[in-house]
Amino acid sequence: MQVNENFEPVIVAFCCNWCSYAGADLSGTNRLNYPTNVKIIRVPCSCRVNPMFILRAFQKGADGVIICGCHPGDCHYTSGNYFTRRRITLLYSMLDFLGIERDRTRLEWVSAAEGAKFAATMQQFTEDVKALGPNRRLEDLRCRKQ
Amino acid sequence: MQEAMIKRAKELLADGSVDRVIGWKRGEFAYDITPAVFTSAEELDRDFVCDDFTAANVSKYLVKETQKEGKVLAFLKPCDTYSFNQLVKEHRIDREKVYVIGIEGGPKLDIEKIRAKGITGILGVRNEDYTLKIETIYGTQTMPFYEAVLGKCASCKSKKHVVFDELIGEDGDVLDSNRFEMVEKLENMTAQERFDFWRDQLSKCIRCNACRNVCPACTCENCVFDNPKSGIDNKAPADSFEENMFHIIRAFHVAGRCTDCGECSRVCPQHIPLHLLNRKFIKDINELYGEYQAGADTTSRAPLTDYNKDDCEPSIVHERGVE
Amino acid sequence: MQRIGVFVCHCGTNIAATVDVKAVAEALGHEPGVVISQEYQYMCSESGQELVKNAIKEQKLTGVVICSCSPRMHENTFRKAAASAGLNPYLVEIANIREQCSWIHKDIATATEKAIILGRTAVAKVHLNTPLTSMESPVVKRALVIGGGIAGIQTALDIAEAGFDVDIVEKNPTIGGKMAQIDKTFPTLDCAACILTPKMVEASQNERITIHSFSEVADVKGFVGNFTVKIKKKARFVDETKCTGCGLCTEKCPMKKVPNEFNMGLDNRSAIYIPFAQAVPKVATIDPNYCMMMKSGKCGVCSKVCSAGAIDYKQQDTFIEQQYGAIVVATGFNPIKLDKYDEFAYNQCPDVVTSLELERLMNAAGPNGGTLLRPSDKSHPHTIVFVQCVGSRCDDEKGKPYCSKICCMYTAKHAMLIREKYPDTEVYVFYIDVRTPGKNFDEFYRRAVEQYNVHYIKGMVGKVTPKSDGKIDVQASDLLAGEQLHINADMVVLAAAIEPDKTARPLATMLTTQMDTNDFFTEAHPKLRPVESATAGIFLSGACQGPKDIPETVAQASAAAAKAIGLLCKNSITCNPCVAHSDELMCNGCSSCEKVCPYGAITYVDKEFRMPDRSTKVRRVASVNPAVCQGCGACTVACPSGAMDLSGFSNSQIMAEVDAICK
Amino acid sequence: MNKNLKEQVLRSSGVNVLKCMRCGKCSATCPSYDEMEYHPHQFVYMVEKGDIETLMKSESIYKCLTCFACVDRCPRGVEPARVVEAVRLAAVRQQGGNRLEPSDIPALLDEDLPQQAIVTAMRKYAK
Repeated sequence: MQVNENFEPVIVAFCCNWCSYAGADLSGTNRLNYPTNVKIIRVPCSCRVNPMFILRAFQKGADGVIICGCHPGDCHYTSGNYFTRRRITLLYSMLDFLGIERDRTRLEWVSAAEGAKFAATMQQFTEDVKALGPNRRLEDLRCRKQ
Repeated sequence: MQEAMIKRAKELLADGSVDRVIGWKRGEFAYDITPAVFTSAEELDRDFVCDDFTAANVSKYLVKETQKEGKVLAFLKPCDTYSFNQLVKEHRIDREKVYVIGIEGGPKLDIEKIRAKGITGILGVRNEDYTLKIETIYGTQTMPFYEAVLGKCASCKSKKHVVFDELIGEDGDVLDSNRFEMVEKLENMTAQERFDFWRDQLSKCIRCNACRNVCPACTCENCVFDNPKSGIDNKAPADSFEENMFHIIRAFHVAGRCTDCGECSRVCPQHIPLHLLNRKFIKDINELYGEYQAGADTTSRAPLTDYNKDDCEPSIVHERGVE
Repeated sequence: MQRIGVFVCHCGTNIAATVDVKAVAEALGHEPGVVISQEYQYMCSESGQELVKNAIKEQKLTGVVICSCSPRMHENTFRKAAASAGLNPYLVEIANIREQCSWIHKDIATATEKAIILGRTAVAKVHLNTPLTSMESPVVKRALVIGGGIAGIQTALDIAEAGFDVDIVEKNPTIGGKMAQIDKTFPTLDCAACILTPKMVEASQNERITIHSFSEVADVKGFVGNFTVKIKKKARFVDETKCTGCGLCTEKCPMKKVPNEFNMGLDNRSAIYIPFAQAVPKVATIDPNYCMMMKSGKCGVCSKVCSAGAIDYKQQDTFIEQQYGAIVVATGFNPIKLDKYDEFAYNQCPDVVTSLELERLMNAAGPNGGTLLRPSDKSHPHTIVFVQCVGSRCDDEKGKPYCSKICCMYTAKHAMLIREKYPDTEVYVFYIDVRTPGKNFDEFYRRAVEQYNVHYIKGMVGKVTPKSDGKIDVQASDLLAGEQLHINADMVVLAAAIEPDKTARPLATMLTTQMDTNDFFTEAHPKLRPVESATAGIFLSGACQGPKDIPETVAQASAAAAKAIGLLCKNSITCNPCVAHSDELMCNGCSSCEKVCPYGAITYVDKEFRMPDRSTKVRRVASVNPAVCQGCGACTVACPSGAMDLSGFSNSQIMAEVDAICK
Repeated sequence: MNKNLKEQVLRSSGVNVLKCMRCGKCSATCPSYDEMEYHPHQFVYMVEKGDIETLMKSESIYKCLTCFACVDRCPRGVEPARVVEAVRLAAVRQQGGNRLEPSDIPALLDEDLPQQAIVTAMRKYAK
């Protein structure tokens, strides 16, 4: 695959309102830089993230999807992230089975206090996706940007 | 066995224990068999059939049948009983309205495998001591029975009836099957090879929806692919939707609920091995969350509506994967 | 046709310095459905809000997008503004272009581009927003206070004062907590017991307060206004209702070799015990690990001497369940274990003690009756060395990264008290910094230096070595003099760091509240909501939220009480309308959603449907109780047919956001 | 202040001197304290200031036993001994900076001196 130096991946981050979105806000409050590629979608809980959303993002041309939630045991809704963990593990395993690059998907637990972790995670994830190059395996050609 | 089944069905219809019978009837050709509902002794005598081609899983039809008045007699093969149980668990079938007679299972035959031998103009098929005698318009031909067995029967997981009101014939055991062999083989390929394999297979999809329509786990009142509100509705084959969305979402929707009855691959006119997607989920669930067989009972929690505090993280996909 | 208004905030220069707000407003003005797109200095200001309100009225807006700070900050402000202009508050969406854009990016071009995408995403979502109306849910007029230290007692007293019933759950046999163990309090040097015990008595006598001592919270269900809490009353083997607290059993008990927790293990108690004279409730408790009757079945002395017949060796743990409208957490702190600090010889030498142990050694009710004696040989110490910051301000796994806050002051107090009582004793305090921000605090510290001649030395103790003559060699640096000192000491007192109680972590999980990495409870806002947790109806009192001294703890306890009272005063609270709902026509009744609902908000009903052929069909369908649902959305993903959806975060809304980002 | 030298010392020691909270526990714990002109906490502080040449000229860099007591006990994980070592390396790596020449060794030998000590000394004091 040709490596495009100027490739700027589109990264969709689903963040739960209580921990990870607050963590993202904290990294802003602390002025911790991470790449502009990351765009956050606020969801009440990581368990709101339907696998359909992830596939949809890839189909529409996202190059990486990351889901962030409260640490296991700290879910604002008690158990939401435990369900997330099972669903997403199975989905990621299936995507892997279908030959989709593993580094395009990620799940990370980020608490409201972990602004630094949020920034570092996004930095790393963006780099990983950048290294993979554009998502060609799951996108819908009709959605491709010119 | 067919005679015993017809006899018993007539008895139950006659004494009013059941109002309808669900089984199979012959179509235009001997191998062209379809599930059917019978309401009288005459219909049973005329059309009811149970032979080497009655592979269809009738449990899904009971969703609609039990919404009607009266009681239904259903003949269920061992694999069908799992689907039946799963539907009972999901409140899709009213157990009270069904009288289940467990019958012996396969192996059933795959007409495509017979045709693949170059045999055409088929009129009828007989199994004589595990050699198939195939009557054709060009005369009688033979082939070994096991070479014509359906894929789903070749990797049969269980000969045990998990639910029945009575049995005709013997009950069997859960088998030590080799059903994950192909999944493992794929897992051991490189990502590019897997991608190529699936692109090759899934791009054949013509979106006939047969897999969905036959699947006993796909009994939604309104399928997400037909529902404009779902945001992923799509009725006709379009670009990469089948490869990238349809089959993944369908497999995910039945994950933890699929009993591995194998109907999806049996009915696929394009011969896409769709059951491998379901088996991948089953294998992952067994390995990551403990052995689970959907439909084995009606009370246990499905793996995706359950959790353990020390479940593995999705990063396990990185850790255990090849390449 | 949608008529959407976009309002881009400069937030002074907070946004405008790195995002070209004019370009954002201009670009978003071209998005479909947008009829007005403006920017303004401070959108959250009165005049900024006025701008939004006027636009809603003049332009007949059907949706509003505010590009500003985090929705966690001002979502409510703008929702209220919209409501006052006649627009349903849930037709407002916030694009976070401050915390998630201008503050983290430096390049104006890329930050502006991102801000436009974030704004576009919000516009795409608001297209699909629907008006939502909040439900009301009743409030149970009773509060639970977890922890019976000074924080819990003060909170309970204040809530009871306001006329509400309060239950205190305390894991120890008596309330009182750490303050009961303290001798004197800074900076006034009044006796801790003299000011605490009246409050303990007041709590026990207040008819609105129920004290569950020797009890633990076992389970918490429900939500703000309506928590159901299961309390485990641990078996104390003494019938609380019969015991008069006469103490005869504790005198007669033959097993007297049990380390006394109240005196930090510096002396012993009996197997049946009352922790201290002023304990509340004044009821004996049998320690089954030491009681000979419980261990071998031979003894029964306490049972024989108890005239009230209160002893019950067969007593079992019992559980009670109670509804509460509000919960206040006051689980407090403990000094850390010093096992990992070999250099201070805490485990080798009995004369190296922690500050809390020193409190007991100096207390009149302590092991020495108030005379300060060395634990090893009961001799009078002539040289005492205090070491500050033991385990505090550490960047390693041995200690805690934070300042424990109270040590500087209590050490000054100890030093002063010792010099006052025993003028022949030399007192050295090794400090890194002396931190005394507080009313009359620095004056207090200066008195220790100037009036009492305590030797404050800037530097740290490197090694404590017990010597064969019973003395202790303290090797330390004096950074100002530039020398390494050796002090021949009689006692060493370590100011051990404090940490949250170990029960706090599992409790936080039960309460679904957040904690920081040090296991302190996280407040809803570090500045503006310091006594509330992020979980509605859960309040924080005292050191469970961070290191605090007594006045601060009491202040926070009363603040938490005020917040709890504010909640209990309401007859009902407005529920979050962003809850799940099921489309009956699509629901299969499969029960998947019910299994993942943490609140039991989903039930099933058999419903009759008219079919296209005019026949009717009865089907089992899910029904969500909107007052119970908290809107997590777990059910929406569990639902195979997509019948379950979440208002405010619907499938189509989230997918529209995905599309807008990927466009 | 010599910026290059400071950077060299910081890099070769791998120590973040800014983590120091100036408690002096390193110097309190140091067994060579009285032998040293500059003490462990001063090393950290002076490296932070960039005053490294002074340290390089001082005998103190050869008095550190590299016992790592300061490393073990530093509450902030600063690792002063590594700073001392880095300054010493900067010194011995200069031209003619070797503290010990192989020709010095015979004079230093005595019967009780373990072989390993000689090897260690060579490693520590010469490039």
